[in-house]
Amino acid sequence: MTGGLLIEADGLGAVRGERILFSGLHLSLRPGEALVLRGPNGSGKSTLLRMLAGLSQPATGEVKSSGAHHWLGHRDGIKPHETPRQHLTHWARVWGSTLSPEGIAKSMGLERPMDVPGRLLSAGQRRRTALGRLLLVERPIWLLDEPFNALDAEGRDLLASLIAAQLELGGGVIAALHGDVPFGASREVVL
Amino acid sequence: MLPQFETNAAFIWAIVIIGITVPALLGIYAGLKARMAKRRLERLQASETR
Amino acid sequence: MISIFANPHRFMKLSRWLAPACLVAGILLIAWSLWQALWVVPQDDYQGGDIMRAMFIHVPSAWLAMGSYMGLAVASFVWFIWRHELADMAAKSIAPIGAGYTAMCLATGAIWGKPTWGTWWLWDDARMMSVLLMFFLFLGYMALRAAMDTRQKAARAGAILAMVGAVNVPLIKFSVDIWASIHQSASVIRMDGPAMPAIYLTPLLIGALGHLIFFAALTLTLMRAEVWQRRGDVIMARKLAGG
Amino acid sequence: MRSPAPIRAAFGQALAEAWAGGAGALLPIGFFAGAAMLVPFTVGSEANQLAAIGTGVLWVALALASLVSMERLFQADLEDGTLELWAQEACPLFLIATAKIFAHWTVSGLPLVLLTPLIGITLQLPADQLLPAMLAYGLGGLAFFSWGGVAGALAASVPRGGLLIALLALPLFVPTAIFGALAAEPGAVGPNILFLAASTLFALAVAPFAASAALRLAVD
Repeated sequence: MTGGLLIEADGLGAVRGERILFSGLHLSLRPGEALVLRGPNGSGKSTLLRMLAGLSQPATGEVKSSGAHHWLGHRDGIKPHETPRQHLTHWARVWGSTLSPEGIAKSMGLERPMDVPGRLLSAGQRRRTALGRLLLVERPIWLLDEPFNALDAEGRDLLASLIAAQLELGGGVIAALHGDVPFGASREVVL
Repeated sequence: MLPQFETNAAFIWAIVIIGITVPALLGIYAGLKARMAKRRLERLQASETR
Repeated sequence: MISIFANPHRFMKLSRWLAPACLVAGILLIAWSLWQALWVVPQDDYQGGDIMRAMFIHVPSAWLAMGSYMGLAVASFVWFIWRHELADMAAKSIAPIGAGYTAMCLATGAIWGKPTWGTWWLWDDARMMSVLLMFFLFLGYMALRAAMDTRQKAARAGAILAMVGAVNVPLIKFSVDIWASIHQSASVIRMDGPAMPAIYLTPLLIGALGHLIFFAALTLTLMRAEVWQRRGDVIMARKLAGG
Repeated sequence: MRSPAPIRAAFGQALAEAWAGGAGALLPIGFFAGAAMLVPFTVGSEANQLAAIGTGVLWVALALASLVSMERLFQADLEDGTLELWAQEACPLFLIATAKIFAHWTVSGLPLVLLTPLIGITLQLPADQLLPAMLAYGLGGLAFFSWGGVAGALAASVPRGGLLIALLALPLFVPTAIFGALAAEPGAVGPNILFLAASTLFALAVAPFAASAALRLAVD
């Protein structure tokens, strides 16, 4: 659409209260690219990601996006009463996915807690369930906010391989991170 | 000289007092707020240029 | 650069003399109408004798209570569509003054009601009931704004609530009228009698105009306070960011 | 939007959550019955006195019961991140908001409406009025829940927003309460039930859009 770009953001500015988080920010994402957003706490990484996702209105500038995206925020989006099975079934229904929740749970290492309600899951299990949501339907853009939080070593490897597979398919990933980058990132944006 | 009313003088005066006090209080509120905001701004501007 | 920080210089330049001018003009007009009401006009037996002198205070406050909520809704609408910061400042500034005038209308109405109805409060008076609901709408508006954590969120939430309230006002008014017509309605003031003679009408309209101008002066003053407040907040934020 | 699947899913999720998290319909029912039970203790137990105020008591109890659980309706979604996901759906957010409000009404409003004849009888209301009056309570309840939903969405990001929700919603309840009480009065068939239906339709038309605007603000 926009010259093969998945996302193009131009002149983005963000304000919180009277504080300018960033302004005049340009950003683009091409197919097969992984972009890492970096910056200290409170620098506006999450805000930028939320603008790209359409959750926040930019104070200035605009975001053009040429495809659907998957979102993984700070909060996993799992209800306290929901089991991983129910959660995946629910979003499979919403998105019209034909994949079986069991298959996804298996690839995410979630067979054992498959029928445990969300409030009893560990943070890592909840995060794995939320990551399983990204596999329900193929979408060209993944927007991930601190996706490696709460994951153990095995989970981190799993997520890195998921990101690699997404890039392989010609999709793009934008992730806000602090700490090391356990996947092959194309570029960094420092806020 | 204050006017004399044949009936309900107390009620009329109560209404008059309210009719004067409420706008006056609102005026004082607005004036105080403006003055406080302006003083704060001046203080901040002074501390910034220093 | 981010346009919402463009200082509303023109507003500040204009309001610098407009606010005090409105204040003086409003006070003069109100004083004249009060002098007319208390010293000059003869009592009117149709309106219940001397107590009708309360009309010159009660009725302007009722008009302003209604009008200020409409002003709040219009300012909110303008902000919602065009995101003009001054419109939000106007909405924020109108709310406390409008609530004050609404309270004044309720209090004077209750005092007028005592000699007229024999009781401080009659639930059957459709006009008073509508003003009471207006009072709650103002309270809710201010409480909601105060509960939001940033200025931008307060503006958005306030605008949504003010517009929801505004589309409901006709329905509220209609329902209250229907309800009051079933219970024998008894307003403190009878506006539907014979046409009001000019000796009453002129001070009433002048008084209402005076209160309107006074209201505008207070709104402008509070808007000026808000501009200063925000400029101060910008400096504060710069200091915090600079360390 | 290609299919109503997202709406059905949102409705089902809200139902499941109400049953799992908030003891479902039991909480509002308990509140409703308890509030109505206080009335004979406070105004006296004389039959004709109770019969005179009974319909009104039911309206007040219904209005308050509709507010009791409104605080969590959208706040829970905001806290666990579900609201972020809904806000990014291709399906318009006002439809999701409507589905959630309807689900909430099904769990917390409809049972109260079904319960009104029972409580009405204990309040000495004539039995032959009670079944027709259920229509009025049902219509009025929908309007209460719609406006309550707007207030709940506006206060979703406010911690302990329960009182704020009540302050925001109660003035909007007035037309429904007036037309509802008139429509439930004995022998008052005719325009009042139509006015009630019209004010409910108005609420159903306006509230979803206001609620979705408020929810977009809450996730921002």
